[in-house]
Amino acid sequence: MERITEHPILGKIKKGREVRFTLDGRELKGCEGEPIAAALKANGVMIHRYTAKQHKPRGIFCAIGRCTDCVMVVDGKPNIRTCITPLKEGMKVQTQYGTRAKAEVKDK
Amino acid sequence: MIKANDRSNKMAPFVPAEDDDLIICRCEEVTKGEIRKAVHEGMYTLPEVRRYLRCGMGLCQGQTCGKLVKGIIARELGVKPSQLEAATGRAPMRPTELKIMGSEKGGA
Amino acid sequence: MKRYDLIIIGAGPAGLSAAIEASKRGMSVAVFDENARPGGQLFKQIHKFFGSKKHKAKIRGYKIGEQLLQEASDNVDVKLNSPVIGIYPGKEVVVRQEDHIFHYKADSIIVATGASENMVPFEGWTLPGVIGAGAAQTMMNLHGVKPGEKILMLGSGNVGLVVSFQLLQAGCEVKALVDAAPRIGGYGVHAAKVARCGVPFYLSHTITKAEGTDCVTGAIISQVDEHFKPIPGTEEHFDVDTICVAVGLSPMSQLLMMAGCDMVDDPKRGGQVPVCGDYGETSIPGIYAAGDVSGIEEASSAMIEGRMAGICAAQYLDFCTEDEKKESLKTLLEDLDDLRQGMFAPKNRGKKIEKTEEGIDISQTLLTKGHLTREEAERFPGVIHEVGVHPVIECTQNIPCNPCQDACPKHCIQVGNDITALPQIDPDVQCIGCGMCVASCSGQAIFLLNEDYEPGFASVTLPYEFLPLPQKGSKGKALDRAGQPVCEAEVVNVRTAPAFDHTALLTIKVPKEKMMDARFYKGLGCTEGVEK
Amino acid sequence: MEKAADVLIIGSGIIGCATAYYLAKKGAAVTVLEANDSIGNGGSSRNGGGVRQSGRDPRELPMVMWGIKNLWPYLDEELETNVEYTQKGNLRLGKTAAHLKTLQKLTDGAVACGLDVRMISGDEVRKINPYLSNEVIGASWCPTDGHANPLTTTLGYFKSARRLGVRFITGEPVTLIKKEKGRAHVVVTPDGTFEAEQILVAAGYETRALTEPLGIDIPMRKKKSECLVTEAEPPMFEQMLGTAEADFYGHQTKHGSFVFGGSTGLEMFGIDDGPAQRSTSLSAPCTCRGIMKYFPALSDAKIVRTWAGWTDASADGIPVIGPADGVPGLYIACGFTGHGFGIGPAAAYSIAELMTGGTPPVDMEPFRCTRFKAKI
Repeated sequence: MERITEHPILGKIKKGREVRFTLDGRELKGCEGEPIAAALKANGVMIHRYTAKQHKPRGIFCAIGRCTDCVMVVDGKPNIRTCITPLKEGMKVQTQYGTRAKAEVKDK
Repeated sequence: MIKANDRSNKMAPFVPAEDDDLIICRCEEVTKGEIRKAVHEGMYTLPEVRRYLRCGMGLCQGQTCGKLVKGIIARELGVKPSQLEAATGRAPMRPTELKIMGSEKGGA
Repeated sequence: MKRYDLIIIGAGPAGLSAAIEASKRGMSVAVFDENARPGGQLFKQIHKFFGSKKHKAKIRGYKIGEQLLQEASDNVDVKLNSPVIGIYPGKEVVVRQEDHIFHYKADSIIVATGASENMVPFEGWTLPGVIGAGAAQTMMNLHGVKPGEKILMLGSGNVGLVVSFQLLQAGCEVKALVDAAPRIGGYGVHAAKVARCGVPFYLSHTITKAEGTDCVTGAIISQVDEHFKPIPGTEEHFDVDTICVAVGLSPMSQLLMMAGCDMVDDPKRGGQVPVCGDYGETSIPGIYAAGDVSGIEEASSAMIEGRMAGICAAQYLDFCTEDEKKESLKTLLEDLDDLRQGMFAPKNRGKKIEKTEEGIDISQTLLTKGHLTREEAERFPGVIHEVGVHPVIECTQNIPCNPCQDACPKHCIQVGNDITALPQIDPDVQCIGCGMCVASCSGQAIFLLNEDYEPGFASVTLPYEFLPLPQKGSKGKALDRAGQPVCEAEVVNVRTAPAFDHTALLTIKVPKEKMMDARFYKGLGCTEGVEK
Repeated sequence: MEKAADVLIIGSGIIGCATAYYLAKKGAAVTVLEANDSIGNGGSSRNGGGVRQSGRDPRELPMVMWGIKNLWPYLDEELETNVEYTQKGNLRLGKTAAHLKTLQKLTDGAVACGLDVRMISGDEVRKINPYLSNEVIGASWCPTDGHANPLTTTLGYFKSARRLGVRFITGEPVTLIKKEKGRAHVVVTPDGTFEAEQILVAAGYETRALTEPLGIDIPMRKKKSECLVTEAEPPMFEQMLGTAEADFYGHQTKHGSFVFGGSTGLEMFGIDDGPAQRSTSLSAPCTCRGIMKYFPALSDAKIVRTWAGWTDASADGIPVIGPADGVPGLYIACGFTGHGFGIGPAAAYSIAELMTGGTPPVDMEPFRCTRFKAKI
């Protein structure tokens, strides 16, 4: 729904093949090689993490790997900048709470 | 650099402001009020405020908040932001995993 | 340890240009860039550039990027996904590549790391949905994902204006463009493109709150007083899911600081910059800075600065003679100087300019609402009335740009040697209505009027860069410069051509008395942009 | 321009700030002059944060032990600052028999001074810190050691001293100390002169150039030390760590980040880049490899910052603290040799006692500036 299929200047947007990945155990689809953040956005996901001190939600902010706001737990590793990390088939993406994934959230 | 260097200078007393709760450093969740208060406690330079409050010391290393913090300090001191020393540029410019940093190629 | 004559950090317009010049002169050059693709910000720039032919004017940014890459590909080693970790003593550059760090040494270094976006804090600014304007560009123009559906844009500089237009092109709704300044900061022509799509401009306004718990669900803006303080009681709510922040750029100069270059905080150049000579020479011999990292300007300037730094590095290491360097730099400096003229020149930053160089009063409506009024338009030299078809050029500020002059096969448009001059129309030359000028104008400020299209009717030909493209014969509304419907309109011609480069030419028929109002077209039952 | 004070302190590191604080508490009028634009910009804001007794020279043990017992636990309250003091012990790790021998020797010396420190086995080490690799075969364990945040500690002393009326002037490099009627009395800066009854030089290596013209030369040299810090990680362990080989030392901060320092072995031969204190390209990778040998679990932790600082390495490895013998009115505190942070509060407290005619809590004799003698 959020994807641009045809653009007046850029024409058809070239994307990688469709792959599946999970967010907190929920299966989602994205395009291979696009940033994880783009795939999440295309799936309508806004919240990437909750902060350590105030437990406030954060999402995409700079989209070029500088602000580090969009970090998540990816394949078990925390603080991964999702805006510059390419999506791969079968990736396990988890919302980050402070410095880690929520213990209760079980990934499939 | 500024010659607002006599730290015993009497500054107007700290007056709480409506927007003191605003987050300035997004990574370390440091507020505007905390920064203003630190200046009133004698922290007149960007390095001191950073060291005292950790603002700009998080994952992004102040890439987003550096200019904002400088502006707040300058306003409290009544000087121009350009008169204040900037934060030092330090390696690594992007967060780098220990195992990667420890794996040198082409080294001496 | 691998050694190069020259290491360039950043493969954007400045870095690639520097690499081209240096390698041309026989230097071994490596370019490191942290991104997955080269070109820096060029690949997000889908609008046509300003300037003159030598500045690659009227070519879209991403195509300039492709051209640069083409030019660089033969001799330059561009290493992508390679963030530079630091510059150490002895011109040592440490780079992360895949899962290792590599030590490189160079006899000269050009830092062309560009800029990062400024931010402004307000209540709720950490909510998901508040994003940088650059982030919006990255999402939609590189990754093909809409940053949001309903957007509030903060900032009326060129970035805010250009990105607003791009958001519209991507099919998003831009609900408002807000800036605390009393006047629009960017080019009037960029503002006018956005305004005629119906985006309201709120100057002297600031955002006071981003609403929402988990993500942005709305925004509140307030009018500000002369001290930029919100005036109570002036709050206005907008139903938006995304707030885009475009409040300027700062040089990304940390590497130069780390290298030990003398730095200065220069607000006119956007912040912390190296102390530099005319050609980017820093305080450390053999280390140069080029592009936004040495002062925020347009990409066109960055390309020239890059070339200059590349030539200087070549001469520094004796890959070319002092005379050759002087010769090349002279031309480049002139090219750069051309771009640094006009009312938006770096030297005029912050100045309030009331009249054009020609002595014409600048439109106040343009500066506050983003568009000219019909009456104001009439006083500019590009706006004329003639029998039959003729161009109307609503170019009212001195900006460095002249493609319209070259575009007309009949040479009926003149800008002259000073490329910031306002274009004039030669009334003695008969316009053939080819539309080349309309498509060539990077500001989309040229329209063709046929004042005698049919009895009682005139036709207006306008540039159109949205999907779906209206069909010939379809009917809708003509919109005025503020995006308000003025009359019924029928599309009587739709022209596309490779030479127009994705700018379609829409000719609409409107009642003659509305020909000086109708500047945009909206089909029935669909909004501008991508069909939802 | 003559500016008078009871005491002038040159240097605003932890020693300068803390001495100013303790002197002001006793009612002295104190002025602190700092050459840099920022307070505590030298080693005090660049060290690894160890507050440790084990591994130290027996001569300085009584002082640091007194500080850990009497000052550190109360600093948060005293300075109204979160200094993040954590007293959860220090593990000094060994991987070879030679390491264990080194550690045993240090331990024996410390035990003789009354410190609770003992040698433990590899398994015992991993009971205390389960993340350590099996390469570790033993360690010295001192449960009363710990770590703190050097940045907030130094600035906390500054803040509190300032609140008590101490005058701090930054960007004020001292060029000369002058005697008047046989006493050190006047301090000269490019901006003017300052007068005081007593002068304390606590300027790290730069102390040497200031006291030498008065006939006091402290044998020491500048040695670069480098550190790094990671992103915040979930809490893993609370101890301070070091190694027999000194290939790394560090701890996890309350914030979650890990601060580690290390040595390449080339420190004594680096280029003197003056006040720039630039990192070298070799240090961080070397420290990373050091860390990973002991903590494989940290290999994915991301480093966010590296930095360097000068230490003032004295000829015999312990500081000079006390009166400048033969120059009335002049006091010296320098040569802390890279381990001045943990001992800093106690050292400052002791100097403040000395300068106000009180009795320092420990014997100050080992720190006299006249102790350096030729070996034959």
